[in-house]
Amino acid sequence: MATIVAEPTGIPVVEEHHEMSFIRKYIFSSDHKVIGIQFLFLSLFFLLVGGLLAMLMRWQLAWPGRPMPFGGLFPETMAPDGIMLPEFYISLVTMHGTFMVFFAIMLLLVGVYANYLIPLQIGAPDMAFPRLNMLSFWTAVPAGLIALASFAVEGGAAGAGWTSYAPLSGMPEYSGVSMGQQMWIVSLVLLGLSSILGSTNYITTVINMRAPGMLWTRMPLTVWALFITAILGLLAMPVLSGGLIMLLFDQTIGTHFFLPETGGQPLLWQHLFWFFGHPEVYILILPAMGFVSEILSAGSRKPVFGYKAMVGAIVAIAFLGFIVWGHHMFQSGMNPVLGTSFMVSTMVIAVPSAIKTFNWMGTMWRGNLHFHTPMLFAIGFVMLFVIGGLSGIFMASAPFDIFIHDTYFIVAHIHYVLFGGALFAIFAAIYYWFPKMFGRMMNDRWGKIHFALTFIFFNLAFFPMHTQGLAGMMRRLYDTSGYTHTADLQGTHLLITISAFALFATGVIFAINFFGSMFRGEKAPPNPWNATSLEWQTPSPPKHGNWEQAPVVYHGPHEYSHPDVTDKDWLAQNERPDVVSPAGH
Amino acid sequence: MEAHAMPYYGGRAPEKGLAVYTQKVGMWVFLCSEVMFFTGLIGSYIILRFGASETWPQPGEILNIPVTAINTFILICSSVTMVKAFAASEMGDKRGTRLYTLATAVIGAAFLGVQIYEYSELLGHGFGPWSGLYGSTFYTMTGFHGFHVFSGVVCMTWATVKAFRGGYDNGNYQGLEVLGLYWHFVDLVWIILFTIVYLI
Amino acid sequence: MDSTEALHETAGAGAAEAHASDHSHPRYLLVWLWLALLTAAEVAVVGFTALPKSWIVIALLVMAVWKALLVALYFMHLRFEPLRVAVVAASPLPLAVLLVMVVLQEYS
Amino acid sequence: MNWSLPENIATYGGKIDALFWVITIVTGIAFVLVEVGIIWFCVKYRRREGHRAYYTHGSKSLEVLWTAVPALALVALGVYSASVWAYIKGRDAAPSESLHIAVSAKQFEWNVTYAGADEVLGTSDDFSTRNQLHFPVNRPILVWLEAEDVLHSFFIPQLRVKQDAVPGMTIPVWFEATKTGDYQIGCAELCGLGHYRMRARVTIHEPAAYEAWVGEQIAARAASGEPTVVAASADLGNDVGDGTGQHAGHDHSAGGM
Ligand code: HEA
Ligand code: HEA
Ligand code: CUA
Ligand SMILES: [Cu+2]
Repeated sequence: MATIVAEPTGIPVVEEHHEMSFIRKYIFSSDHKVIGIQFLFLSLFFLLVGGLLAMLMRWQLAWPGRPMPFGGLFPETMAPDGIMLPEFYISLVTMHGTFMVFFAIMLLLVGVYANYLIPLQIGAPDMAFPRLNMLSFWTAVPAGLIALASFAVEGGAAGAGWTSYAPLSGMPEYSGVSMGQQMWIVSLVLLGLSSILGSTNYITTVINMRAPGMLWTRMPLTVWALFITAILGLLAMPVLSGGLIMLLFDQTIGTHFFLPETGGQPLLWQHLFWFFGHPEVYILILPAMGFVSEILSAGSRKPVFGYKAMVGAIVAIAFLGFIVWGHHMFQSGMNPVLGTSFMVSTMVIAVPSAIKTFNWMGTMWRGNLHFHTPMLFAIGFVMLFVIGGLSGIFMASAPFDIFIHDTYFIVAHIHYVLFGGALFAIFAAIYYWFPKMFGRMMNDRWGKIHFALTFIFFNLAFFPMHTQGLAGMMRRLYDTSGYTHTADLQGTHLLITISAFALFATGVIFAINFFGSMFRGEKAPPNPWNATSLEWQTPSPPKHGNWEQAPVVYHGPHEYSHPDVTDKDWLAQNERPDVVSPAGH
Repeated sequence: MEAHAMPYYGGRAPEKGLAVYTQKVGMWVFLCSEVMFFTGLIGSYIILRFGASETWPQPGEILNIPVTAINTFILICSSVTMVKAFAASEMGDKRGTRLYTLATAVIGAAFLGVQIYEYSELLGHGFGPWSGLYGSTFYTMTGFHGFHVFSGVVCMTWATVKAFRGGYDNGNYQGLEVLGLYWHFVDLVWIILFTIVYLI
Repeated sequence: MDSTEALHETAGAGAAEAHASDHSHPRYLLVWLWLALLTAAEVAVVGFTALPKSWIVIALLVMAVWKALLVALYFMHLRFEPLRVAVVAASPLPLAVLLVMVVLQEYS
Repeated sequence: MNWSLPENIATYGGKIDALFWVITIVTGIAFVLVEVGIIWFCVKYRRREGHRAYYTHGSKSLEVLWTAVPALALVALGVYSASVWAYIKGRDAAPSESLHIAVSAKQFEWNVTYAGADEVLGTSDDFSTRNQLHFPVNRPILVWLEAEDVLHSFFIPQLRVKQDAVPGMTIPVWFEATKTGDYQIGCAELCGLGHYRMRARVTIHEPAAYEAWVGEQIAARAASGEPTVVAASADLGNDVGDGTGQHAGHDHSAGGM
């Protein structure tokens, strides 16, 4: 290849659009960037809610039966005299899982970044169906509000775990919760609808709206990950919706799908739930893996190691993700022969994750590592996801799962993959794309402090849960001190709780940095990280319609340190390999 | 209808994708998710029925096969008028477009009418969703299918109005084609339901 | 709305669209006839034959799939679309079969 | 802090614990490799002025290597686990000379039915206890597990046994203790607000002591003319109920789904 002279194309000359009303522009907007930012605020709010619920749980676990600070604010039905009731604890666990999985992490990964990044990274002016996109956001809002409101109704919020196993979830007589359980279902049906509409949009957009030259093999790994994630959502979500509707009917109109009295099958609910649920946990990690690949590559100033293998691994994880759901049911009374086959497929699914892990290391190898905040969080992601993934191997082994199923070992796994994994990648992504979204940089020093403290307190809070699990401590226990084999673990609980409070405090640091930078941050250049993908070749923030003149793509997505480019260490995807003729205006 | 087509790209076509227009891709993608939704419901029916096969009622014992057979025929007819409406629009036959869209909406509504009649008869005989697994699965599956037909009828009514205002004239057939995909899919689901719920 | 206009339009060049059918639509009425006949045959098999149950079930399933294919291939034009569209359309079916077949193993 | 598994008193516990150590070693190697590698790279390749990263898109041979090695390790782990799984939870895994006991879980208690002197469940000399499980050491025990209302899970950590109890199903679970003593059954599946306190006492007797205990129970029952229900001692916080805990004939298969 001849020497490449950089000639950026596609930075639009901005023409002022006629004024839109505030409502059309920021509330009922159909611009994918606005919708992405709306999702960002919504999901951070639910992250905060989920975090607050976790703090209440941790209080009870460390000091069972001791009145909570501000406990007087709670009504008699939750915490008389500030002392938490068992039923309230169960609602907290359930809603903590629900908010975190469905409303915080899923919306952060997919709602925010699929909306914001897909059109920008493939060079499209907007989504394929902008108004459908708006509808998708405005279905997610009431879904979240209904879930939140369920704390206020009689009987309290749902109390059957985020997995809502029947018959406990199907019969108010058993759980003491009726309205709350129904609101939980309605909320998730709405969220499922929102997610299906969104997925339809993302898939169509990626298939049909890529800019000229944006071949499948030139898509940034983020787009690949979001595309495959959308397929998972599209095919898994409706199965949950179907199951939820049957569960709702069991509660309300007297059907008996999951209630054994007249031949219903409790295990059917578990099969339906996990047929959705396992792909769901990959929905919660694949986009994170995409962000991390991209940020690691930019931070290391190197192309992603083994791009094709990375794409193949994403596809393989998605495909295998549909055939492993039974590993959540090893001890459920499922046919043990099925247990064997699910165990083997679960083992196999770790292989593509191994490919990804080693390719990330390959990307860092012989790089020129810039430790800015997004890079730190991305490296943190790899270090912590691996721990969570490896603990998954213990559970994947069905005979050992006999012992650790439904113990804190699982809780440790959940948080290593979802917090250490997904949430770390989300922090990386927020720091990385914040300048594009808001036109200002986030404070890097406070970002690094946030990273360091989060990394430390995260491990202090969740690593000890492995040992609690190995000691046999069960999950979803209001008070763990009553069992002889775990009675001496109260000290560990204390350590965890204090670290969890500190962890929440690091969230506050982040929040201050986030809002502070939005108004006071340093003005961001179009491409602060010297990155290659298309979104960086527009102003920060990009204007309505994204491009004045459509970008044309000439290169792969992560071309850093190309030997033929000598004046800088990156090559934007839309830089022409020569300057024979300037792109026509 | 041709959203964000060529002009935007200043003459250079975007990457080819599925080689059909965007709305059609979107509808097919959406239908994939509908397939999984009905898989959840129909699959549960199959699974529950296998577990209780001795107690399952014989075909025709509770449900009225002749009435439903006629209703099936009605739905098939609506699919024909739907596809005719699309064909008319594509060939520029304005009168045909209008007539066939109207017919589709009306026939679809007729299907719903028969289904409501069927439900009221069954409920009158004390067979409701609370009547064991058979009742639970029957009402849930046919109810959600009916809900899909209902949504279709609403859209078709809107499409009829649009057709009479000339919205599908001059080669502007995509809207009807995409709506048709949905309509035929709902018909297709009914074909499966009719067989496994009523006949087997 | 008047017929001359309609005739005129028929000759018009909407055909420049990349639509494979090139205005030669399949014979929808023939498909309709088949669907009607198959439905009648289904009812007949259940109501008026004394075949063993398993035969009836097989016959019914064959006819249902047949009808479904007619709708998908002709009314939904899958026969005339690029192969990739058909691949997208068929993609959830393996998952659907998998879910049902696996859960049915609970009874074995 | 307690860093490892609790005491093991099950005959097959050794197999499970061995599996634990094997997985710990395999994943431990992967863990060290990755974490040390990352930290080392962070130090070695940190940004240096004027330095340029090495331009590469990957390496076929390396990628094949790090796909194949984990794949082999994982498949081996899968095959190894499968044999242990079949031994413990397989459909006909329970040894034929097992002592049969029926356990029925309900919110929030464990009802246990013993076969009595004839060692056959479903006969007239059956008797029940509440929130206490007695059985002899060194003899395989086959528990027929049921639930009356919602899901529960039968968990005895030291016996390395855990099995969900599902309403509508009767699920066989077997184990064999190698040691006498007092332990606890915990409920490991969320079953409502009392989930955290749904526990029962496990007493593992010498065979002779078990016989004696059974004899006492039968005698007590004969004296009162009623099916005997023995409640756990008050420290479990449960009052004495009236459940008869009679379990009709157990067909020896997991019914339902
Ligand atoms: C983002 C979410 C996420 C991700 C990515 C994963 C990933 C994995 N999970 Fe996890 N899982 C959850 C979220 C997730 N999980 C949640 C929320 C639950 C609990 C649900 C509930 O009950 O509430 C759960 C529960 C759960 C169970 C059920 C446990 C039980 O209830 O008894 C099992 C069992 O097999 C399991 C296994 C795995 C495996 C094998 C992986 C694998 O994909 C991991 C693969 C990764 C690696 C292995 C690391 C990298 C690889 C290498 C460094 C190569 C070398 C490795 C070897 C040679 C071993 N998970
Ligand atoms: C992504 C998922 C996620 C995340 C991030 C967390 C975060 C935390 N979780 Fe969560 N947890 C789950 C998912 C998650 N959890 C799930 C699925 C379950 C299973 C539920 C079930 O069993 O049904 C579970 C269960 C669970 C348990 C087990 C309860 C039991 O079984 O009895 C415990 C116990 O300690 C716990 C604790 C915590 C703590 C202390 C945090 C802390 O990390 C929280 C720290 C606080 C924050 C992360 C918030 C900081 C953010 C801000 C301050 C917002 C900034 C806002 C703006 C800028 C606007 N969790
Ligand atoms: Cu019973 Cu938990
Ligand atoms: Cu899983």
